[in-house]
Amino acid sequence: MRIWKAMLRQPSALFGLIIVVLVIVMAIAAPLIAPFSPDDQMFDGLSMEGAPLPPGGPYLLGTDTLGRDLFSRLLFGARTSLVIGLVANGIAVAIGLFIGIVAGYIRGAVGNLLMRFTDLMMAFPALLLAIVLAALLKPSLWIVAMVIALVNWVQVARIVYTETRGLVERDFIMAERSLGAGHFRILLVHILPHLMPTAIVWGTLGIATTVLLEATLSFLGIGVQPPQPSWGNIIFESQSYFDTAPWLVFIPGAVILLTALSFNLIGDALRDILDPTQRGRG
Amino acid sequence: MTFLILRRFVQAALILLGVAAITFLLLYALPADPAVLIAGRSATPATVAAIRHELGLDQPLILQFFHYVGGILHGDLGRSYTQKTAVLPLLLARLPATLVLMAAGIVVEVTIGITLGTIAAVRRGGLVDRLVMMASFVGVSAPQFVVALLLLYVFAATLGWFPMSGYGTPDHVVLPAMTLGVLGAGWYARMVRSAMIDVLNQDYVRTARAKGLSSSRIVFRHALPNAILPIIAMIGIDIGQFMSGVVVVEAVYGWPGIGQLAWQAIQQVDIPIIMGVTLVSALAIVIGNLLADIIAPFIDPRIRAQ
Amino acid sequence: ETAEKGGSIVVSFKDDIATLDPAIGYDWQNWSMINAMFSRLVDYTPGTTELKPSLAESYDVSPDGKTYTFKLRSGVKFTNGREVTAADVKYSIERAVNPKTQGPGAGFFHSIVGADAMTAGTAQGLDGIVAVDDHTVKFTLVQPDATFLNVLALNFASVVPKEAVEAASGDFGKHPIGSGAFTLKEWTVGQRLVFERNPDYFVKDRPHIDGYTVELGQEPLVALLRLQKGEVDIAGDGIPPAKYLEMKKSKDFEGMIVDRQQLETSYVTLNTQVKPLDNVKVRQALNMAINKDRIVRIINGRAEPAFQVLPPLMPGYDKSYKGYAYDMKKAKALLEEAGLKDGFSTTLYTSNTDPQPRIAQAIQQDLAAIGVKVEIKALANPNIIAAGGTKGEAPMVWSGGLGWIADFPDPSDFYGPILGCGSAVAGGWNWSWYCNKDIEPRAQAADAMQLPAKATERNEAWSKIFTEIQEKDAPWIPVFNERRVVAKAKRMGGADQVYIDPTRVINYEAIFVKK
Amino acid sequence: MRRPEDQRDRRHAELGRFLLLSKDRVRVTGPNSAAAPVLSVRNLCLDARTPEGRRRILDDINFDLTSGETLCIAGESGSGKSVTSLAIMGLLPKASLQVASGKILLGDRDLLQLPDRAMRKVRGGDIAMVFQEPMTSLNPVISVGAQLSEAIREHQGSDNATAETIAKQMLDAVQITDPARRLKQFPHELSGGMRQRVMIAMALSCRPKVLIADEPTTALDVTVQAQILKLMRELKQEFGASIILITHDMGVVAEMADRVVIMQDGRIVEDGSALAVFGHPKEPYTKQLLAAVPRLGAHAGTDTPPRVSETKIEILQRDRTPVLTVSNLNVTYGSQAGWFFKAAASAPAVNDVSFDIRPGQTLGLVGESGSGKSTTGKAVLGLIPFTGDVVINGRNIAGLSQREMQPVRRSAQMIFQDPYASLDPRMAVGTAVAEPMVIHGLGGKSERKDRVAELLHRVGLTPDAATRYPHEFSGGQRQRICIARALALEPKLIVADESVAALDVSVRARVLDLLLELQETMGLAYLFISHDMAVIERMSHRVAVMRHGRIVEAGTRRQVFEAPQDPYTQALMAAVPIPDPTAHRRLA
Ligand SMILES: Nc1ncnc2c1ncn2[C@@H]1O[C@H](COP(=O)(O)OP(=O)(O)OP(=O)(O)O)[C@@H](O)[C@H]1O
Ligand SMILES: Nc1ncnc2c1ncn2[C@@H]1O[C@H](COP(=O)(O)OP(=O)(O)OP(=O)(O)O)[C@@H](O)[C@H]1O
Ligand SMILES: [Mg+2]
Ligand SMILES: [Mg+2]
Repeated sequence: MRIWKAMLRQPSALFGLIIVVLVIVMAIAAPLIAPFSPDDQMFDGLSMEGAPLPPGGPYLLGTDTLGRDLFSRLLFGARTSLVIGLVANGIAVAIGLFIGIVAGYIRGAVGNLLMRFTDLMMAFPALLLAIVLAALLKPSLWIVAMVIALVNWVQVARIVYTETRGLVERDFIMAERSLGAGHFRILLVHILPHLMPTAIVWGTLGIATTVLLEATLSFLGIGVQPPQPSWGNIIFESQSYFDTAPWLVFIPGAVILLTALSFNLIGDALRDILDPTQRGRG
Repeated sequence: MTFLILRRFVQAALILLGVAAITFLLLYALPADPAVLIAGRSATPATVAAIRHELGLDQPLILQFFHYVGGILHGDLGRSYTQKTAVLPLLLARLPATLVLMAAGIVVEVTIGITLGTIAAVRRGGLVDRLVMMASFVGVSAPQFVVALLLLYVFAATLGWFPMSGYGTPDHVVLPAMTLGVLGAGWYARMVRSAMIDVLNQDYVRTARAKGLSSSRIVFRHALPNAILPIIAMIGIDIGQFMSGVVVVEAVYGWPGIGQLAWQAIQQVDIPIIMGVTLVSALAIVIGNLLADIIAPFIDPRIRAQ
Repeated sequence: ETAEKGGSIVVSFKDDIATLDPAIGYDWQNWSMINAMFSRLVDYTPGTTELKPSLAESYDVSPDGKTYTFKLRSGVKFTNGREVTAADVKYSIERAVNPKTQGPGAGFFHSIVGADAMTAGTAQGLDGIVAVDDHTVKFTLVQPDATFLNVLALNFASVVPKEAVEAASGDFGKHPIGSGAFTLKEWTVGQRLVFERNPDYFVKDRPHIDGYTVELGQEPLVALLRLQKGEVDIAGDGIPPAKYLEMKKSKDFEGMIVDRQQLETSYVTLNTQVKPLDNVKVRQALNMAINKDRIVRIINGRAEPAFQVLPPLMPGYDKSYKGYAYDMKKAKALLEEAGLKDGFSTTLYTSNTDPQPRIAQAIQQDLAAIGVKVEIKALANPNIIAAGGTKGEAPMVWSGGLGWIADFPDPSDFYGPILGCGSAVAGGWNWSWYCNKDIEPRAQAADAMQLPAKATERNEAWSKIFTEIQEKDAPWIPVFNERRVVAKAKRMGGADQVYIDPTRVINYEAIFVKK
Repeated sequence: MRRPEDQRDRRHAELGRFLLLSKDRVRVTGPNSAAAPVLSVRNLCLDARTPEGRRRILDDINFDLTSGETLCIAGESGSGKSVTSLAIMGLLPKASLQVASGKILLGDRDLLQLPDRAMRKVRGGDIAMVFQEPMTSLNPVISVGAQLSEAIREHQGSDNATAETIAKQMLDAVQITDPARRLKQFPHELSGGMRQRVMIAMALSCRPKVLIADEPTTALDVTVQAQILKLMRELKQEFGASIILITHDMGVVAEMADRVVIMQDGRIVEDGSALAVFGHPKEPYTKQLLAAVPRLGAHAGTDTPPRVSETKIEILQRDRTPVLTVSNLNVTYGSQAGWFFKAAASAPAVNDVSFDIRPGQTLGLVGESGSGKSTTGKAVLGLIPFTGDVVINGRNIAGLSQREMQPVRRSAQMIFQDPYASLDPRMAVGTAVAEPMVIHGLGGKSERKDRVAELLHRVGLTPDAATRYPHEFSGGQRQRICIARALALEPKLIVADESVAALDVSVRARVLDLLLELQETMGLAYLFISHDMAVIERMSHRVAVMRHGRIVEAGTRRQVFEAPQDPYTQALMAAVPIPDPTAHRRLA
């Protein structure tokens, strides 16, 4: 409740909140809002020579190179991209947090092993992993989300590890130990909250990159498979049209940017609100 | 210190071996038979079998892996399936270009990132801060291919300030490095900003102000070196991220680096080249991290003491 | 327009040149470069499909069609200075067949006596090739082969000097030496190749240009920009769909676009061994469900809709054959007859480079209209080749991006490797897994018909074979015959067909620079 | 500690050279009240901007500083001492603090009106400042020499070589050995005392007219404090600067001050000469302040601390078994095993220490900074790896796992040296105090709430403190929060590490009384670590003196304080400042 109130007080957070809610509502209500079916390659959706149509007319935001309505595709694409952006990125941050915390807290052989594994994953070209998984697994939305999570947790783990190491050295952790607090209590009640800013930053900042990574994977054949739209693959499918049909690149680009920005604004606000040490400071 | 470095080297070697093993296993798990690809469509099954034998693909996987690792120890990374030539010279011929590009990209990324991040931190909460953070956001969210082409259209094709493609002169580096750097700059700007805000609140910055130093000196001499420490570790981590960006940028700007080689090899399942590129990039990442570890003590004497 | 001499040009490509070894190179970039660096016994007149003696002065074919005797031109030299002899011819073809070379062309020479033994590793040479003397070489075939001269005109039959191959110790592809129109002067890996005219080339007045530089790693969109600025003379990768219309309409590009038919058909393979595609009614229904006009529009009209296996330029193409017209009602009726009133689900594999996934989506939509739910798998080419060549794996494969461009202008090239029983094996390229025991002997008979005497008869035979396959069994959905598009600078001279040569993509020997 | 006379002379000679180098001669004068003030603060009012609106922090502050004078500002924690000095320096955090009205005159210039550029010249040039925390006030990545010469170059326009020479002379002037080497060292390589001297050297290097020192010795132990104070006195003579010294240690005030300003709640309550204020305090607050000052020797002649409550349980007679027995304790830092190679072991921080504490008793542990006091305390509670035996309540904790330690922890608690660092900054104070009870499963939710309120009350905090966060408290309040937390489990033994160091005298007296009362009513045993001899004297039954990781002297309070045997103990005693301005005159 306090969080909501605090959030609503900040104009930028409010703006972010409105956009995010709007996007989510539009994604859920896509079938009701969309003027056309997102997969319908309409006969009059292309010019006689086969060029996509610019925004205006019956197609609000124009059509793509197959004559599909861009607006409808963006609406349905929001479903895919939100799942990717939130779930995949969320899982990545969660894995990173888990491994980073455990490795940073435990030390010793287990911690070392975990960190060496992280190093190994970091040295491993992520794209290659994705491609191989692409060929081995049957691409679907959830597989894609999993692949992204598997590829993206590494940096989070690394940073969380460093931070945890620093936190463990701090006096209040020793104070907790002197009170008799168990490992779980220390990890959950005292270390985790301190990692929230990092988690929030990576969680929100990562949304845009994750959405684009999904597009790259689509391009490699592991993304969500056509014709299912996602914001990323809408851009990727048409990226070479960026000067002949700029709306195909820049409109979805702007949508990704705006959404990611909104999440970020919320994240920034949340970080401040959740941080009691900022209370009463300038 | 020597101990530490020695230990890092052993670790690095183990990591490389691990990367090699995983890549090897993954690649051979792929449902694509190199022999079929090589033999071409006019081939009979007998030809395919003969080629498979020539490549040693009929041996058990573990044996193939030992052969491969044995080869590496002798500086032999195998022969490309499609180019029918040794992989190592291919990599070596292209490596300098990629290194130049990555170095330039990192310089751009770090310079822009640090500059913007510092400005934003100093002007925290103000209009400039907001603008910089917005810009960093655009950088983070922009698809690289589009950025590359945009820069190319504007600065090379239209304005003619830079050559459109190629490699060799400093002029050639500018646009690719910018493309590569713009994206990362957004990340760095954010990180530098928060690190900088943190540092500017430190007691020693207050001390510096009490000495009557100019604000530029306070920011650059006193605050920046402290804020930059976490950034250096980040650069080490970042090299891995860079590798995938390199593929796109090299493709657009006709940059003769290993990114293009990797891309083509992946398209053709040229396993020896993929292995080679993987190892080289893993090596780059490991060295990057090692460098970050080595540079850090030069900036922070406290680390030096340990 | 008469050819002028002199001038150097710049050609751009995106992908690296893998090799210049004629026994190995088999992609459409190095194909024309290798062709222009080496010479063969016979060759095509530039821009046409007419064969003529080249390194050979003349040749004889025995009446049973099993023995070919070639007389070599004398005084032809490799660029290392040594004269080309009959032994070099024997060596070169043996090298192409030898599994140790790992070349993709070995299969073409299967009709030469001893080829099978060499493939199997039981023989080190080809008994069927004999160097009678320095300037005479004799080929003996297992059976008559109408396409044999075409095979000898392939790059794989190029003559190479043994000593240079051995000196390069496995790297001949990077240090090639031939006796063709050009020599390789410089190769900077990943950046450029510089070719220079061969002053001793045995064909008079060829080549026209002094040399050409191949610049690599050029993104096609960028290559076009550079072409516009005069930095590039030929954009080798053609015009990406995104730019095609714009350039076609723009005055600036007048005379810079070469747009021609090639020996190509793009199609969907229907796996005859996978349910329910094993039912011919279903395959016919699918054939009728595709709106090819619309698909052609999606690629901006750069193709003609196709209804049969052979492309129009190919001998044996049946002008009168109409194939399966677009007719959804009939398609639905056929499905109902096959007991699939409610349609079915299946998978379509496609290459993952633009515009292939888009075309696959268009096909997907057309099939959805008759109740067939198609899942698309967009993968890298090797994965598709692997899936297509695995029994029972890929129900449908869209050939775009891996399409069948004929190696030589003979209809048999469209049968054996992609529709014949011999290629319906694991790792083969017959992804329809089509094998018709009735057609097989007829195809063999047609192949054995000797050229040029029985040319018309042979073409008719092939024509019947292909239309029958399509009419009765419909293992493919032919979708369109794509035209090739190349962008060249205004100063480039030469007829369109030397830029899109039916057998060698760009004919570097024949192009020239206008003064 | 004292340097041989000839070295002293050489130092003076060098100083003389340095003074010759300077542009204008220094006037060596004593306090001169007749002269015009160097610095005057006139009607200074200051507001803090808070979400709830403006809050007055400083209310009508007026004082003058005359040339060559030492003005001490004393007062309770949070009374506005630091803020005043920051206002003079123009270093107020603009976002949260704002001058509402008033003037700060340096000569005839109003510092509050000066443009930024001119103000920069004043900072460091005319007025220099030494901050409270020597540990964090130097830039960790810049060498000492660079930090010193930077200010010199900035204000005197000297070239690099000259600046370095001056820097070296300044280090010498503040009695740092081997200045040439020190210049190249980094702050972390120096001890706290040395860092504070570097800070002073830095402040004096441009010969400011005014030197502001905000609690320059609070973080240092007594022997070092004595040296620093002496140094400041000497330097004032040599450089002729006026000094504003902020401190809450009345002993320091008495030793240093020419004039004293007492602050309370953002107001000046008393202002007068040191002799007058100490001798005849006018205000009740001042009187209270002075009364609360512990004096060394005040409890001479008794064996036990003075009683503060009526209800004393006679544990001493009933139960003689010690709550804590430590034998042959050794702690070595940095001996963690590496992954491939064993890291080299360093010298032990605690070396063969043995002692015991009985119920209801206090063992006072004193010693210089870094002597291993805190380390001993932590090891005793099993918080860091150690060798030897530690028996708490009859149970040997050597080698126990965290889980096995759990029941032991109920009976032994620690109050850490740095109260701010030992509180989770993201946990509300009420939750933090209740935490030990949650961990040990004591009481229900409402019971715990009541208990928290009670504990907070006992340590003198208002109930609303429970919902606030650590950063919203002053240092002294945080210390009390830690004490409340340690008491929550009603332990038998408390390790109190410098638990009153951050408290101003009046609060300190209250807290000490609280601790004593708890001891008397609950039979608590304390391991009481402090560097303040007066506090140790007041609290302890027995005293142990540590140096370099070893206990050099131990015995009853009387033995140690009245007849110290070890020379180091004697030095400690001598260094304690005496809160009586008449006393220090003899030193000068
Ligand atoms: N940045 C700030 N924002 C708001 N209030 C502040 C700020 N800094 C200090 N204060 C308030 O100003 C008052 C005076 O603080 P100041 O630091 O001057 O105390 P002090 O006398 O130096 O105490 P101590 O002896 O504990 O150092 C306190 O009530 C404090 O809460
Ligand atoms: N975590 C640590 N790692 C390594 N060395 C340490 C650590 N903590 C303390 N030391 C070293 O151990 C020695 C004893 O330190 P300790 O903190 O016990 O001193 P102390 O007597 O409490 O001093 P102070 O009065 O300054 O608090 C010092 O030399 C210190 O440098
Ligand atoms: Mg203060
Ligand atoms: Mg201590």
